Amino acid sequence: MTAQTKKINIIQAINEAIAEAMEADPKVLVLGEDVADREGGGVVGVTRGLSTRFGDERVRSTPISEQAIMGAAIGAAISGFKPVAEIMLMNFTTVAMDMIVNHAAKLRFMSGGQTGVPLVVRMMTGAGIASGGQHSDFLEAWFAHTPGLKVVAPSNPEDAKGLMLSCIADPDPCIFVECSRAYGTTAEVPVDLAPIPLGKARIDQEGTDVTIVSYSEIFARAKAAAAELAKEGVSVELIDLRTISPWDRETVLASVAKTGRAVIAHEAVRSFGVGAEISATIHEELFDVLKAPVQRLGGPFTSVPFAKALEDAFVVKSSDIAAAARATLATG
Amino acid sequence: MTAQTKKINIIQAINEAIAEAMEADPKVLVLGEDVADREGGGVVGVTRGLSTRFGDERVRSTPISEQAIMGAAIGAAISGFKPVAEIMLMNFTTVAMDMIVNHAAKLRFMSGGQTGVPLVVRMMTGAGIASGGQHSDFLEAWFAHTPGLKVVAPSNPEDAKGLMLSCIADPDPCIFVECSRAYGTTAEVPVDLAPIPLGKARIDQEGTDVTIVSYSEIFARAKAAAAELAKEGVSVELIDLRTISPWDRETVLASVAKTGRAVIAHEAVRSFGVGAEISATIHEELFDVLKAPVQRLGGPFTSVPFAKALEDAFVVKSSDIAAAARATLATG
Amino acid sequence: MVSPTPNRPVPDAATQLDIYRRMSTIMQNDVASRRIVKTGRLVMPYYSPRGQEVIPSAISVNLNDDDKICTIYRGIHDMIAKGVPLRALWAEIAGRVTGTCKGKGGPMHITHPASGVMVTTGIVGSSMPIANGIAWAAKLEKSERVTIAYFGDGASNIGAFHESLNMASVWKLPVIFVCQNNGFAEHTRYENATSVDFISKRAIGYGMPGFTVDGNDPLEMYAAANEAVARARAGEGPTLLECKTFRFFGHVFGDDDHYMTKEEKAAAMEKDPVPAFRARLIADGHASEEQLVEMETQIAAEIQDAIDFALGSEVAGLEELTLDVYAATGAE
Amino acid sequence: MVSPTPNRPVPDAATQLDIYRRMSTIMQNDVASRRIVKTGRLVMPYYSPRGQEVIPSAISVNLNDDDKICTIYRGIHDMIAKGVPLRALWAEIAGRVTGTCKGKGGPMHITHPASGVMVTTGIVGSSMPIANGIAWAAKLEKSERVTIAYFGDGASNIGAFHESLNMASVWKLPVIFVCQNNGFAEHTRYENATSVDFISKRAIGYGMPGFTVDGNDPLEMYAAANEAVARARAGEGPTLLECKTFRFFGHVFGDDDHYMTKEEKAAAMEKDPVPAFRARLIADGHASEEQLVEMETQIAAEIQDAIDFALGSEVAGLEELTLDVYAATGAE
Ligand SMILES: Cc1ncc(C[n+]2csc(CCOP(=O)(O)OP(=O)(O)O)c2C)c(N)n1
Ligand SMILES: Cc1ncc(C[n+]2csc(CCOP(=O)(O)OP(=O)(O)O)c2C)c(N)n1
Ligand SMILES: [Mg+2]
Ligand SMILES: [Mg+2]
Repeated sequence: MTAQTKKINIIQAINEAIAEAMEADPKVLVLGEDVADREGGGVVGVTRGLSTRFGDERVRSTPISEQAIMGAAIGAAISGFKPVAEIMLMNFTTVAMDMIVNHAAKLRFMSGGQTGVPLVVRMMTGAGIASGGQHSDFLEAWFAHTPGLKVVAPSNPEDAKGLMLSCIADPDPCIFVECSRAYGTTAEVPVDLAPIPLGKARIDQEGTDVTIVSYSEIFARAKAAAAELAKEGVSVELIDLRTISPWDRETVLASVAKTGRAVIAHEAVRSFGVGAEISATIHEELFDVLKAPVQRLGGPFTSVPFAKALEDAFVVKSSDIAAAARATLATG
Repeated sequence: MTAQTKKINIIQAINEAIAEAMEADPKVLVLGEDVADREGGGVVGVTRGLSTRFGDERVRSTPISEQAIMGAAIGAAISGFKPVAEIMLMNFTTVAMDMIVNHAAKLRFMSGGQTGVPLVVRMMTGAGIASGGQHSDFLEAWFAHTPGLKVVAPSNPEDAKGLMLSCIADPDPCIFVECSRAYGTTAEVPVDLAPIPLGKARIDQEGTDVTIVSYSEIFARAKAAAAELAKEGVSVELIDLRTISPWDRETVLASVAKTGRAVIAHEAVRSFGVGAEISATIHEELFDVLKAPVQRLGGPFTSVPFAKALEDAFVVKSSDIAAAARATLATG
Repeated sequence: MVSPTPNRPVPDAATQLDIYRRMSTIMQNDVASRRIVKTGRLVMPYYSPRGQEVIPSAISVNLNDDDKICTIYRGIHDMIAKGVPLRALWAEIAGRVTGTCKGKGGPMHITHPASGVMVTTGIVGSSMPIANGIAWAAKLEKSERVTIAYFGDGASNIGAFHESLNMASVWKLPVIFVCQNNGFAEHTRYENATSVDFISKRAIGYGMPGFTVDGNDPLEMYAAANEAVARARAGEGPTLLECKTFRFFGHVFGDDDHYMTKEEKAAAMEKDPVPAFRARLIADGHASEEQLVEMETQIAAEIQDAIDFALGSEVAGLEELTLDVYAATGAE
Repeated sequence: MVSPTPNRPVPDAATQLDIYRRMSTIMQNDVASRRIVKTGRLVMPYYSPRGQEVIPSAISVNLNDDDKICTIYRGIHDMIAKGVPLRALWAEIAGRVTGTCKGKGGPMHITHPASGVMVTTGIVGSSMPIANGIAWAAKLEKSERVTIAYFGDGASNIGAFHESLNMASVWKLPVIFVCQNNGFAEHTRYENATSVDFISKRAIGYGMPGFTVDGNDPLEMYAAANEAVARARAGEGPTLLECKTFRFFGHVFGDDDHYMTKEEKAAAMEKDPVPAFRARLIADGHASEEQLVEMETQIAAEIQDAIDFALGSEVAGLEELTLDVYAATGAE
């Protein structure tokens, strides 16, 4: 009894999730720059069709005013709505950090539980589209360091849809990170996909020699590395973290307890990145079990450059991940 | 031949550093809300006397407009000035993150080295003064994760003065974090103190059993813990990191290579905090040398609460640090 | 500036008494607060609203229980006028578990949705974007609910003000932006930070009605508020009200007022709106001395009861530190 | 809106030709850029300035070499008009080491202090706060330098606009805020995001002169700019110029223009300012057809030379990836 599936990309997956949520719950709203159909349904079309289907009141294009966008979302959220706000690119969260960090994240706590803030902030990012230094940063570590927020970064259409469904249903503010390089990735996704729980990683492939942990588009590179390593006879346990905060310590630790070796890879700058928390935790929890130090991969300590060759060099490659795995296998 | 000293607190130390820099270099400027003497010379008086001494053009009180403050500082900096900007409290950087992260941090790189941004952003923070959730956060991990910025957090008057002198002289943007609880800390400081180099930690006390790394006001708590531990016969090597980015890997790693054990403590929320980077690095670099997992201490994953008992419980205590040291000594 | 229409609404005697009752409560509450802070029985930064009693009192008599407000650190008068129960208010200020927010928010973050206080923020300007969202929710629900965003003159210079007024106007939101212009932002005089003689003129830039009102005159305030509320309920969109007033006790209680002359302060305090309105009520035959004394005595008793209740209440247990971070408890 | 004084300055024939030369360069450069992007020989998001040639051309003839500008992603016309050498410009766009920024900034971040281009930003609104700082520097140096902040109509709705205009007015900075109002922000029509009929009206809220100018009319633009520059040089502070124009090729080149009607677009393009001014120059006897053809031919050759230079240049070596992060190289 196989579920019916449909081949969709990540753009369509997120679009479907929001549409299904809007259909099921009249409290779900969408707002952001150019999100309505009159303005094209989003710069890459993630929200296309929604305003036509659910009306211009529930799907609102906004002025270029990210503080006002987040404020409107927060105000609506504490009033019982479930807004899905778009901040076009992750770097633009920098003009709305007060709303996100001092308000969305804290209002439940500061009110002693009276005002929950059930909203989703969607944003795209990633190097590789020749946009240069101000449009490409992965800043998920900032949000993961912020109590009160949840942080999600899917790598494929099924997760994108299932996690978005969960984020919209979640009673707390969720940061939903979309990698522009991955938007076109297609896959067969069950038509009646259930929400995928937040905080649960996905073991993409079981293995015994080394655990590779990744998320967002870099996960595809980790998977390519795993394939490469398989040819060399290395059995990789491949984990897609999916949720960065709260991250799935149990799954990751159980895997590394088994393999004794770990590699973590993300696009964000390596220093003080998400990998640091995961690496530190693995070392702290599995001190006696680890066979070699955890290998952490991330962007070099620099801005994302424009020139193609430099931009490509900025992003962790599957060969880097494979090399790190080999390095850990060569020690201990 | 002992240098002449003067007993000053951290407020005075920073004030003296800025005054000396302004005296020596007419390009040094000060701006921020209420920083001029007409407005009281800063909410806690850090910039008191400067406008009277150096004039209202070089020391400017501003509207409540943090983006404009940082923009003015950046524009002046790329024009050859050296502004010392005050963002009153660290949480208020959230309304100016675009200027700090997308501009101050990146302009040198994005211009291919043409426009350096020699500025200092001062800010205070810290729990313990009953200000609640929006005035107390330590967010240094965000800035440390941002290539192009340097991040400094002194624990005592001498460091505060010497590091501020270096920050002002530095050709790149420096985030200077002041803990309000520590402002009143006094010490004898050499009258003609030389700048203290950025990126160099200070070994406050040599020891052989365990390394404790800390910074800002928590350093005092680490020191108290070391004193406590000394009574138990534990020899602590106590390191004040002083600069968080770039952090002094050499000094920390050399110390832990010697002691084989480490505890890291800061006020910021533990998860995805600065301690994660340091812990991960120590484990990665000293895998075979470490006798026990690194102990990381930081705030619980929550907002800073108002009620006194809860607020006190939020901040890492010297007893927590001592307990962590004992825990690491009990293993391995 | 433009002032309200000539045939403006006048409150009847009962409404005038209601305004006075709220004013007197605010004033007496302030006296008690200052006493209790001065004697050190409660520790908190106290932003006295003394002198600004008229504004929220004359506004609130135009509001229903289900109308909402967002206010700021200097907002206890706004809360009292809107009807937050004094017991819960005092208990919050005292950091007790019986407080509006279980003592976790504190004076700067009081929330009490039951009486319409949705957000109290410590970030200058941030009441406005969130108020928009609350107003948007009312509009979506086709309710006649009105939302008030309270803020100060200094806040009119921050970006959030601009984004909020623009969005509210474009979206025709039922929100009223109430600027309590007390002539100072911390220690900065209005004209040293603000580029326009009347903040209400900024309404022109948003195609929005804007008025400057004598914030010490209950009848003028009532009329302006009444019209703005009517406009909002009729779906005609937002209004900007600039209410001129004065804060008697500086920025934060303890302030030394060095930034103004003694004469200036004395002159402003001579216009104390509370005794003035009291006298006017008697002169106009709306109340007798006895009646007012009785009312005031009853208020005094209520305040004393609230204080006793607060100080007799328990503080929150340490488990509260990580509760309410997320709906499903705040686990790390 | 208010328009400039009646006895407004008129450019002499040489100046008019100079304006045209800049306009023609911008237009021809745009034709070449679109060709090269369309054929895929260069890969970048291209924000065509076609249709907006007049604005920076008529402004720049009023500027000296040491006057400064801050511009935005759609700013290549501003750069060309200000005198950035075409070779370095093209090389930057092509990501070559001979580019203004060694190819590291790219089209969205071109910096060329030698010709006064201090910042090109990809963040909406962020040219303004930094322009203030550059103007502040000029003021501190008692220089007569003027700074121009270019931005779009959409940017007039973001917080940075507000903070910048207010601070510039309070500080009487020699800065000119030039809003190139092309009627659209990405796909959002002016009136769907902006609450006032003329952006220049917002100047009222900052006690600043503000004018709406026909941005397609070189003589009107010249006069308005000339007066604003004179005001700035005389120490009389900032000006807001709203320059009405139209962008011929949508937001980013490739855009499908679905958000406007064909007729609307055709009507706007009929007002093409380049051929119109060309005809006028001839009609007014300021130039002959031959003269203009010769000029245009020479410009065409210069552009071709620049393209050849760029495409013949080397790309930066990978070591550049971490250079220029800090003055002393960017080490991790
Ligand atoms: C973004 C931000 N910047 C600075 C501050 C510090 N601060 C707190 S209150 C205040 C003055 C606000 O003045 P005004 O808006 O006039 O309100 P008032 O206190 O006079 O009621 C300042 C600068 C802050 N809380 N938030
Ligand atoms: C803070 C921020 N928000 C959103 C964007 C995405 N964005 C880039 S250009 C643009 C439209 C800007 O319109 P306008 O200011 O009118 O300038 P134009 O492109 O028409 O020249 C938007 C929304 C951005 N770059 N920065
Ligand atoms: Mg004020
Ligand atoms: Mg535009």
